[in-house]
Amino acid sequence: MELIYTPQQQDFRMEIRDWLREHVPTDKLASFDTAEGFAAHREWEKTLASGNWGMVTWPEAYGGRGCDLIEWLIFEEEYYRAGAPLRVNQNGIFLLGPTLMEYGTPAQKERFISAMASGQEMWAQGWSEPGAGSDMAAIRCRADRDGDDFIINGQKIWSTRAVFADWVFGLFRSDPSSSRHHGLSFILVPLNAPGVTVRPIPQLNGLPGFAEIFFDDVRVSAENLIGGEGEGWSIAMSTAGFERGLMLRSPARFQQASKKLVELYRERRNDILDLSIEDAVVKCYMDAEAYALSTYQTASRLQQGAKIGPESSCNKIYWSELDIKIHETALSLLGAHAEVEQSDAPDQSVVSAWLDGFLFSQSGPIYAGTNEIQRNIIAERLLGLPRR
Amino acid sequence: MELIYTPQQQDFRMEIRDWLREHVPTDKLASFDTAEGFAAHREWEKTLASGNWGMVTWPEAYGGRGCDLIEWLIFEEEYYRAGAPLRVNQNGIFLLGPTLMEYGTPAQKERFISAMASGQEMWAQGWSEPGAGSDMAAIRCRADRDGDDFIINGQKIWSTRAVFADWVFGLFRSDPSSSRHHGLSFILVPLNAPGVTVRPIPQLNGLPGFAEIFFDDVRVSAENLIGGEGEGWSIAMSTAGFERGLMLRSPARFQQASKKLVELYRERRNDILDLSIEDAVVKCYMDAEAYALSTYQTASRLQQGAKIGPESSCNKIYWSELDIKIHETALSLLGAHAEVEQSDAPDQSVVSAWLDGFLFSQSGPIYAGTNEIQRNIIAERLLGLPRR
Amino acid sequence: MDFTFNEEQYFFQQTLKDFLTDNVTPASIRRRWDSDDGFDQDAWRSLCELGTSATQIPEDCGGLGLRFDDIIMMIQACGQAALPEPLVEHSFIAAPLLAQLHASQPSERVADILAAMASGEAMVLTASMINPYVNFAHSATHVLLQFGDDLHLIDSKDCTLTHVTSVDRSRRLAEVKCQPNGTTCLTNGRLGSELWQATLNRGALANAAQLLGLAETLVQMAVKHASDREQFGKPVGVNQAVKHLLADCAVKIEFAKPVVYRAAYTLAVAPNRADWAVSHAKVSATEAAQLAARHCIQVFGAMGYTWECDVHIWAKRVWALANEWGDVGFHKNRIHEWLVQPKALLGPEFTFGRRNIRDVEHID
Amino acid sequence: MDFTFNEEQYFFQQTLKDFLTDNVTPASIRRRWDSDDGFDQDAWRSLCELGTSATQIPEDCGGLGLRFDDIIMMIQACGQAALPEPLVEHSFIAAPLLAQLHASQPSERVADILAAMASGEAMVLTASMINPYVNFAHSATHVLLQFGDDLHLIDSKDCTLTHVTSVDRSRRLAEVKCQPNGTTCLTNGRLGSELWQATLNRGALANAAQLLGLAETLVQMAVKHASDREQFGKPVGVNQAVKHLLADCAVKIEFAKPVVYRAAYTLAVAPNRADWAVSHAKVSATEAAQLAARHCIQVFGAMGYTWECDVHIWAKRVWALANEWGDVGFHKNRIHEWLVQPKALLGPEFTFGRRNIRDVEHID
Repeated sequence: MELIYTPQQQDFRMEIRDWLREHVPTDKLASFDTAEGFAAHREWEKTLASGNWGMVTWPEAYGGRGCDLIEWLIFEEEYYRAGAPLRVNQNGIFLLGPTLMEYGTPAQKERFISAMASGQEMWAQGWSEPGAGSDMAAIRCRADRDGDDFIINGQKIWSTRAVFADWVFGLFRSDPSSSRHHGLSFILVPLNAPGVTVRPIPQLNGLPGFAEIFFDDVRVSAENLIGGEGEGWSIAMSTAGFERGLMLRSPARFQQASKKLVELYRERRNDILDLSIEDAVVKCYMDAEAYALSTYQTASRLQQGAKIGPESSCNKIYWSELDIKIHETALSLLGAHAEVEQSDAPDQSVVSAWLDGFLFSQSGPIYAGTNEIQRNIIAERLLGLPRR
Repeated sequence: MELIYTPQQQDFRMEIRDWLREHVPTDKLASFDTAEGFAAHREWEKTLASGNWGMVTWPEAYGGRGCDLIEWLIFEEEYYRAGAPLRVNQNGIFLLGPTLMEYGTPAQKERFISAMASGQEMWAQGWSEPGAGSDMAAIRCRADRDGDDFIINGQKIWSTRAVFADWVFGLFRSDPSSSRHHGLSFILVPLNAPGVTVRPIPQLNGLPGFAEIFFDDVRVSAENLIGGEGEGWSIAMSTAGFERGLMLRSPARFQQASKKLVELYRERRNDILDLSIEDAVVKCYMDAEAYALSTYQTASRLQQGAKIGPESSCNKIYWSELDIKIHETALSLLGAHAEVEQSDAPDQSVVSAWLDGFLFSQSGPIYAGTNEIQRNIIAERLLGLPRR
Repeated sequence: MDFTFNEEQYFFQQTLKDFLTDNVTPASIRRRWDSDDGFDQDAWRSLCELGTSATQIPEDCGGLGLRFDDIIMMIQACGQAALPEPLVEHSFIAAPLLAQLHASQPSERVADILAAMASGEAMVLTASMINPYVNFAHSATHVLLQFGDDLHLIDSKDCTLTHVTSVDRSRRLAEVKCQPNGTTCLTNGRLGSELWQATLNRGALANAAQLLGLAETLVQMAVKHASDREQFGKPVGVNQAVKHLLADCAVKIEFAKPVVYRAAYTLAVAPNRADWAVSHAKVSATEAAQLAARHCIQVFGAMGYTWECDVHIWAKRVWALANEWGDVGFHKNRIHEWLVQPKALLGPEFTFGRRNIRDVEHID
Repeated sequence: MDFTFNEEQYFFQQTLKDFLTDNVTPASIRRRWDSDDGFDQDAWRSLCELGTSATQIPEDCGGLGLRFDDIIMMIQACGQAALPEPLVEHSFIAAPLLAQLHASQPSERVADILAAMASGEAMVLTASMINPYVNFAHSATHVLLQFGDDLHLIDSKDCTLTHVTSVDRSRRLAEVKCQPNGTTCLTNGRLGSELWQATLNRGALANAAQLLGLAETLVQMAVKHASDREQFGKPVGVNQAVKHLLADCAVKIEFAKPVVYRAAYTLAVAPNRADWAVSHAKVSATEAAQLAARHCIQVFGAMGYTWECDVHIWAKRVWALANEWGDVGFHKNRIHEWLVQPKALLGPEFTFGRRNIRDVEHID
């Protein structure tokens, strides 16, 4: 155990810090759930890529820097410290990217990873279907083999970023006689293909953060099949592991939010506040730090060859509840002003950011497997309680 | 709605207050889970009965005063205000008493209720069996009909007060071919009958608050059968309704405890305390009062002819969690002294009382149907969610 | 001692509830969101015709002269329906403020405005210093303005409004600026102070009752969804985790109700001694409603996070009303201040206050 | 940057764990409860022979000279087993206090007592002003007494003990009174103050690590019970409610672990800058253990409430250790005081402190 960065790691931090200081846009970009904001965030991805900061853990050949996980954490810390824009391509870089790295052919890696890292192609995910939310194996969307192509028919829902993205990845039933998690294939589909219709679904804040995608005889090349036909389930599970696991919500995000919460608290602590507010502020700061420490521990273990296990379900519960707690506490501090989404007041951007963050935090315990499902997983796989 | 006591109710309050002032023992009695304490509490029951205060809601013919539920609440308020001893015969007066009142024959009422109200006979309850805790219908203890008698064989467990009590009431399987909640009978058994063995079970504080009871060819008269043979389940459910419902934990108990908590807090609030303590103290006081208000509301409704429904499950959860919260908060206020059970310190009796109350509070979410089971009942019967 | 409502009180509630069920649907609320002023004139007119605006107005001014505990369940019904129009603000906050003034210091001017409020001719809202914004100020004919202890009645055309956007699209908030002067002043000093104190309590309790109603509807919606929606071949509501999420809400709601009703009674019979009861109600109802919003969204899953699903109509109202007329911190602090006073009368015998107990030794 | 333990550290833990599993069973703990002094001499001797008492003692005094992060998992193992003997107090609190003194101000007297501690010949306990009682003072040969900033080494036969009964029968508490004087004083002033500050932190962290271990065993016991015990024809553990009770404990434990380990590292490398890390550890581990105690009793049902069931051996230890070496309030307040300082270095880049960051502009 040595909880100190090496000189190389410290140099690396300073390199990012300097680069971000020069490149992070001074004005906050519009939400990437608007057309304008999406375009601005796409530009930002390209800027990041121009400095080879698109995805630092990837090999240099794919536009990365071959960093290890500790360096990735340092990158994230500096990224949030700098207030840099959210990553519009997180479906690509955090979910599909690692999947391709593990299961993609050299040609697929060449084709897709570079375009992802360079900010050229933005990705949506296509897991859920109407009637199959938490029950991901109940997939009915079909991909029928036709020579070197698949013909896709059906519907996906809750597809994040699909409104403005270029591609979607997801699971499709390639064996029509199969059921549940058998006979599924992991396929990449361009959203501009003939037969694809995207219907935006506005979320709590009114912006179309996800969409329904309708596939009507959509023809895609079998070159877009990841792994073998019918192997989609296990590949998707590994992707979902990434999602729940280390990379989806880097601790720096919550540390930065809890730092801002402490600052807000310092400003307002002489007002009449909820009697529980001191406790809540302390708890939020502690918990954000605990999440960071836990991630460093996991990263250290993985660097020594360990694998992520069911403890990743603990992560999902922890950060999603922490995120709600941080934002609830901030709204308590804002009192009667907390409900205001827009106004001409000088500090409105602070209020709006907390309110929007609060709305977004509501989705945390739901997506990427509800927290109820995570608790089942923890009880059964981590603790060993009987399934039924 | 008129939330003010009538002059008669105010007179009644003053009458109790005066009587209790004269009669409540100045020294705290030893725990009724000791032989000495049980005897002292039995004496106290007799003293209460001598003033016709044994169970004020019962008809005068049975030693009561024919009071309504509001008067009962007033009685309880004064009782806890006076710091009078806990009711050692609560199984009798709060559970069996109302059951006999509804299902007993005139002879049974005559025989048992008066002896109960007069403090002559103390009661234990016999619901659970080994292997049938929350699953009360899995009863195997047999009562085989033999002419005018039943022959009882089997075992009961978690029988509160059974170590020193005179009688036990419970459910027995009178139809050997029956299963689950069919074929059960509600029978009263004297604990001094030949063939009865009582094995004390010490609880968290080391005292035998409950017991196992072994029945080995115990012969009891069929006169001790309450209701019809095989009707035990529905009678017991009604008794359990009383238990969960209005009378088991009168609000005054928690109001008195939360008052003491506020006093402890006032003494210690200049110390370094948990940041959440102010909030917890306020919450405990509010919740105890809310429980009182809810009980007055229910009592008013019942006086107008309504019946207790599944909302009694809400009560059970509410008071048991409140009780834990009150005592946890008190222990927080006591800090490093909280763990001391005995010492020669002058304020030790205060510490001991909080500690013992804390230990006892641990049982609240478990007995009379665990809080998990109560939540199922609320979800299914009060809210109407599907059973399976 | 009787803690039940009478038939008449239930009848008032049911009449309003029936009207709201038929007329204020999620679809009609969304139509208001898309309109400029967010206000449905027809609904407002019907609500006034129903007599709701007259309930708190004295009989000699053309009203029904009901007590606050008579109408508390009507406010709850407004919450259940998530009614956008400021009926609560007009009928149950502004009207009793003027009625209380009229009782202490009768005047023709106040009698006239009360009569106009009863008929719906005037729409009066309250600008208390505890709230930074007034909801639907642009639809009002008059504003009752707090200025220190002063109470001013100001024609709305003399007000300057600065609009802000609430997270709850049903609410149309504005900062209200105007020039109070001698002619606009209705009263001041000790009476003014008392009136505003009672108004803060009525406002807080009115929000508490609405929050209770909002919570009830949220749980109902979640129960219906969990009974209908299937996952893994069964309704999601068979899962114990889902059951317990909603059972926890039910417990909070059940125990917030009597607290809200007790506060309504206290406001009716002893408006100057209602602080504790009202703050208790606001805290309990807010916590119940916030839990219901959270758990209801959770039960709905991804759908609960969408604009299309009606859950957020209720959830956002919860988040907004929680902080109006004093947030939870304000109200908890009032209770805390009282509890730490050595002269506070605590204990089981004081549930309904000292006037019920003859031999109180301490005087507060 | 490496947040893992090495093989040697795992080996130390495993060795102790194996010994405790074989020798400190619930039955043997109950035998101690029934004995006068509550102390198992054989177990103590074996633990010393195992080298546990020597781990924190400098090599030049016959010890192993290990760091606090080397032995933190051994303390956790003591918690897992609910070990009654004061191994933690002797080996991991008193010994490093003297070792730290010896490093700053070497003396033969301290070297001798350290050597005697390593061999188990002496048993030394700490009487810090933050704790009202000393556990197992009657079994000690010496007591390290805090008197202001002074550090005194006092022969136990010069101490007067007033015994009190703990809720946890494994603990044998006494108030310790004695007359410190010039000859008993080992050091004072600034060094004394630093030593006691570091000792408070070691004590708090040692309790945190034990609480973590206690929590782990409680959850294991509950899992086993829920898997074995049948109700309604199925193991009770198939119920989602039971699963989620225990899953919530697991989450708390998983996230308390790295916090405890980080604090151990900080105490090892920068004992004077460890307040924040230690307080964080004490709060997190206490909350995890208290939840585990509550939920474990709940899962056991009525059995969990009995003296016969072993759950309370662990649960009562949790309730006792929670308040020793500073209760949750003390530690939360330390964190709060730090957070409100404008110069506190907050934010993601400061997880491991400022010495890791080159361009810190503020100085604390």
